[in-house]
Amino acid sequence: MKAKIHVMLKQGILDPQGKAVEQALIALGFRNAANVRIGKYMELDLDEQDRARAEAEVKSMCEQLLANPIIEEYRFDLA
Amino acid sequence: MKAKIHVMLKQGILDPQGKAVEQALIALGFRNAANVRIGKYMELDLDEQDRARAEAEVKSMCEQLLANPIIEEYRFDLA
Amino acid sequence: MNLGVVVFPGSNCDRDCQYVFRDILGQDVTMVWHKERSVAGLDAIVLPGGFSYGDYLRTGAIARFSPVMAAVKEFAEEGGIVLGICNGFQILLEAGLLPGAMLRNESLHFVCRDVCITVDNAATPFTCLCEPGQVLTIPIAHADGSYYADPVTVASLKANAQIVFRYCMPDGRVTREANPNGSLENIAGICNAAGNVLGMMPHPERCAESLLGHQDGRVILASLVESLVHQRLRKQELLSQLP
Amino acid sequence: MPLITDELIAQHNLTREEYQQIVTILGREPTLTELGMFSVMWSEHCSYKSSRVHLKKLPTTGPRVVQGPGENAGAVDIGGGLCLVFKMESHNHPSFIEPYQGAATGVGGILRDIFTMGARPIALLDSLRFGELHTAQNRRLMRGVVAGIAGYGNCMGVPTVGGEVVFNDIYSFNPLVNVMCLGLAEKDKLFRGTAAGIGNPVIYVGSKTGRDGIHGATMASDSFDDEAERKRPTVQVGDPFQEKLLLEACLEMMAAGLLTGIQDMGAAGLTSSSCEMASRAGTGIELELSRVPRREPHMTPYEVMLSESQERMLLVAKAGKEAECLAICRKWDVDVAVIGRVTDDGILRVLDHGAVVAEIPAKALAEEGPRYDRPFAPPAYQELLTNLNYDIIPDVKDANAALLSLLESPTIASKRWVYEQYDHMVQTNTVVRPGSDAAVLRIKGTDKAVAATIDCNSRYCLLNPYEGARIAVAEAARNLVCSGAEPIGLTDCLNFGNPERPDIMWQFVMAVEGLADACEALKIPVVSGNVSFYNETKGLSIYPTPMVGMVGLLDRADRAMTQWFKEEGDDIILLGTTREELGGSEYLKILHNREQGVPPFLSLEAERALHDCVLNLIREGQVQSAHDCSDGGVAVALAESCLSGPGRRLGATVRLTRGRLRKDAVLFGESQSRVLVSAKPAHRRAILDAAEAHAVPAAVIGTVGGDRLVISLADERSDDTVINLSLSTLYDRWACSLERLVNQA
Ligand SMILES: Nc1ncnc2c1ncn2[C@@H]1O[C@H](COP(=O)(O)OP(=O)(O)O)[C@@H](O)[C@H]1O
Ligand SMILES: [Mg+2]
Repeated sequence: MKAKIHVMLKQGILDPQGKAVEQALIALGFRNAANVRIGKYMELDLDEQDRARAEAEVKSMCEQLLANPIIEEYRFDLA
Repeated sequence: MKAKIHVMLKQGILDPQGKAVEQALIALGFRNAANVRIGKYMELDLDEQDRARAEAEVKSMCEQLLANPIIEEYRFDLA
Repeated sequence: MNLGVVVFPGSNCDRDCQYVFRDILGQDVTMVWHKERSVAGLDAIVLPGGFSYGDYLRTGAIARFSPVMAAVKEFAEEGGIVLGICNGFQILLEAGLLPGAMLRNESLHFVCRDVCITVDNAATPFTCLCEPGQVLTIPIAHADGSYYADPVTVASLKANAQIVFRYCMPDGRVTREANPNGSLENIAGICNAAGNVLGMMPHPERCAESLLGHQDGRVILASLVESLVHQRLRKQELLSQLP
Repeated sequence: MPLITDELIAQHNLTREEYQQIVTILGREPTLTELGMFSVMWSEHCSYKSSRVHLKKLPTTGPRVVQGPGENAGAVDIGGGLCLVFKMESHNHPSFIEPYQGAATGVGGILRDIFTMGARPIALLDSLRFGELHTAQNRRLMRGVVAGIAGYGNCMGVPTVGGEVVFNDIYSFNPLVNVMCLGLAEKDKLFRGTAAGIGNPVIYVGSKTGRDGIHGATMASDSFDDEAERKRPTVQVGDPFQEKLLLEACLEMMAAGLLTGIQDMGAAGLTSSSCEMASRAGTGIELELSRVPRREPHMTPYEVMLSESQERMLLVAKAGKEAECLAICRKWDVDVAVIGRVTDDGILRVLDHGAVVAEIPAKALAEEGPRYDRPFAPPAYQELLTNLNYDIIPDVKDANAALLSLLESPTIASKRWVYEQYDHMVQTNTVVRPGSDAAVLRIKGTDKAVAATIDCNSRYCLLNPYEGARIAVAEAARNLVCSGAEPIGLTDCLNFGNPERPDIMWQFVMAVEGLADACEALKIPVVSGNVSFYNETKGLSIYPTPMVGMVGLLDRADRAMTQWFKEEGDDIILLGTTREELGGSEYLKILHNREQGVPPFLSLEAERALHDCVLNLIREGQVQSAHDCSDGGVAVALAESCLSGPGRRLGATVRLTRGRLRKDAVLFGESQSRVLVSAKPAHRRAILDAAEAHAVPAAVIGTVGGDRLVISLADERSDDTVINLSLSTLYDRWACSLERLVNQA
């Protein structure tokens, strides 16, 4: 199975990257861009057929390593 | 409209971050994880109703700023 | 000579470059704010190290859109001498003034230490006082210094002798062990096809005085100044030959 | 208007009595916003309520002192119209919760304390304490903290030139992250955090305000427990790029003469900056919160006043200069807003769309908080710690193995893995880089240089907090002296457990007295500092850790000295006396798993004599290297002098006289006031004479050269070679150990 994981800063937490990119976009003339937020995207292959087990495993990966639960939130799809 | 943009290193370009995460996952006991790849995920709001125009605009953002075509590829969805 | 040092928001080696050219090499230095649109009156331009725009997104990605960069591009196209150090190199890549791109260091860490580089091309305006193959000890300080270009580009860099500096062992051997960041072909610095634009990851301005340990960087900076003197003489000569 | 309940008071970490004091000051019940403001300002972190009575003992004056404690940072005169501004701060709790951001924002905070004074930051140092690297959690903490310091400092273009990293499991659940910053300013252009000039505009500059770190100050005044989880959302994210712009904008406004006062918004944010500025000037401030730039919608006055969003400054401009301030801020793309003005009534008055939400005498908030002279008494276990019967500890058999074990123990091993992640050369002043006894930075435009170091052996402080603190001062000064610098000023960061416990308070009181006595004797003024209490988790306190940051001055930068051997054939000379002192040593911990005994004896007179002697030798160009003997004793100091140089490594052949002492004490004991120097043989006579003139014991113990370290021990009967190791073996253990430990799977 393939897991596709998105990790974003939680709402309300300062996103300096997003802010800098937003300003750059506006300076470039993309004046109708707003609320830019930047996160991480990860893909990985999982050698596991059982969907429920795969789900549990990816959840555990996110919580232990891929996301920092203190400032980030994550979501993932399996395919 | 909301644009959701994924930027990944091109296939064939070494992704040391992906490799490091993969090794860390395996060390944590996730032995069936493989081919970890890490990219960027960006979201932004676009004050634009016309889908075609929005698409052209986001494409142009990606090509000018958000991705570096020498090393990265991008895709995006509008919603 | 009048050298322009561009100050981007987040530049942090701008004053170091000013100091070395002005106080150590005795040249005039003009600090050029990134919002300026002209570089008129400058003999050469230095893009200094640092974290322009925080290096958020990608190193050099946002700085390349600073108003001054259009003028820098024009200056370079007319043969003006442009030196990009570290973040300056990354900006030159993003701006397309030099080919290729910069990736994260293989170690994923920022690395600050002395390395050795060999002068592969001693016939550029930046290396004219070096011997071919000379080994220089010089500091690096970056997190994104792994140079990448596609094979075609790399072949043409080699064919045109555009690879100016490569990481090497103290005895000059170019080995994998000598490579501090995973850079292709151990590339530490490249120039454009015309030879007037150089980007390099190591910091020559940090080792131009014996007080700071060693002064191998000085030969690079002095080469640049020497080249400007020659360029001016040549111009005067050409002018005098005009009817 | 919410009723102030007992529960609400407890949630704000205020006692019943403290609350009564608030009611008395106001003459009424506080509003919720006021309660929040009092709670942060009267927290241990901001009010120093448990420490203030003791800190008074520290000597804070001296001919070079330009600014002592009480401002954002201290300053000492270095001549030529210049002064060195410096301070150290802790960010322990945030770094445990989120190591990268916690450490990064710690760097951001101390940088602001320095440029607030009108000084351009020229260097950072960091002193770190972690649990041993055998757990994944400790490795993760260390990686995160180091990356966070690097991420922030490197981006700011301020070199991180020195520091300390010490490992002990006592820090596993409460690591220490202390960061010191040095800045340079013209002496008569120092800025202070005062709100002077009635009617002057109060201006907010920097990042927008979000709901970050609300209650960060009270968190730093509370121990960890299982509720740490609940407190997590208070973590702040740093934006070093924003801070760099803020730095440049502030320095430009100062240089243009637009400001009368300035203060960073650190702990307790807008509340502390406004009330402290008003209080220092004896004025009042009126703020209109609707003008504060915000990142999030629907923030209450309570949240705006208590937010600890990073990268913000509060300025008081000269009347009529608003427009110029605004223009400079716009040039640097930093947010700016005039949010209030200075008043004459001594009141901090907070309005929200014109309605008063808080009205408190500024002095009451900033200075009239509770003061406690808390009870203190030595703990019952203290005697168990110091009583150690050496008869049950066999003398060393295999000194080669013992030396290698010490060299690869992470506390002694090379810290290259750490400092190579820090840009330590930016600003092109770093004459002596990390890896020697102290960092040395030249001062451009002069012949001078300054040196800086941080030191503290917390095991000594556990065994005897008074002696441990004295040794910390002596060792820091010795490190400066070995670099050729005369010590001129000190900052401290006092990391302790819960001050409400008499045993912890006893450690604190003893340590402060030790600092005071040592500073007095060595004539080094304390000009700034910080106290971090409540460093305990589930009742387990850290070792008392009074970190000492010290700065020194060299008249000539080109006379800066380093610790490594320079030339084959040089004499090796040991200055000072070796006693049989193994108590609290790294050797006992690593080889015998004991953290016990009496810390080494320290005579401050002997220490001063040593400093005078070594400084003289260095100034007269008579020595080629100088290295302080500390953790691991003479054997480790010798190995470090062989291995740590940037060029070719040089071996040594050494003969130590043993007398009646144990072998391990001679090799690895940590007797104080000792320095290892190397010198050309031609200077031998002069050095020995100088030592005698200063009443410093001196012995030529060997010669530099070869590719081995060979040490023999001699007594009346025998002369045995006890250590004989190749430099490559030594180097591998010492140089690569930390990296191996951090990266183990
Ligand atoms: N242990 C100490 N020794 C000397 N001075 C101290 C000590 N602790 C705090 N101070 C001084 O008290 C003042 C308040 O410190 P602090 O609250 O840490 O400053 P800030 O508000 O910048 O965080 C500072 O001037 C500081 O130098
Ligand atoms: Mg402060």
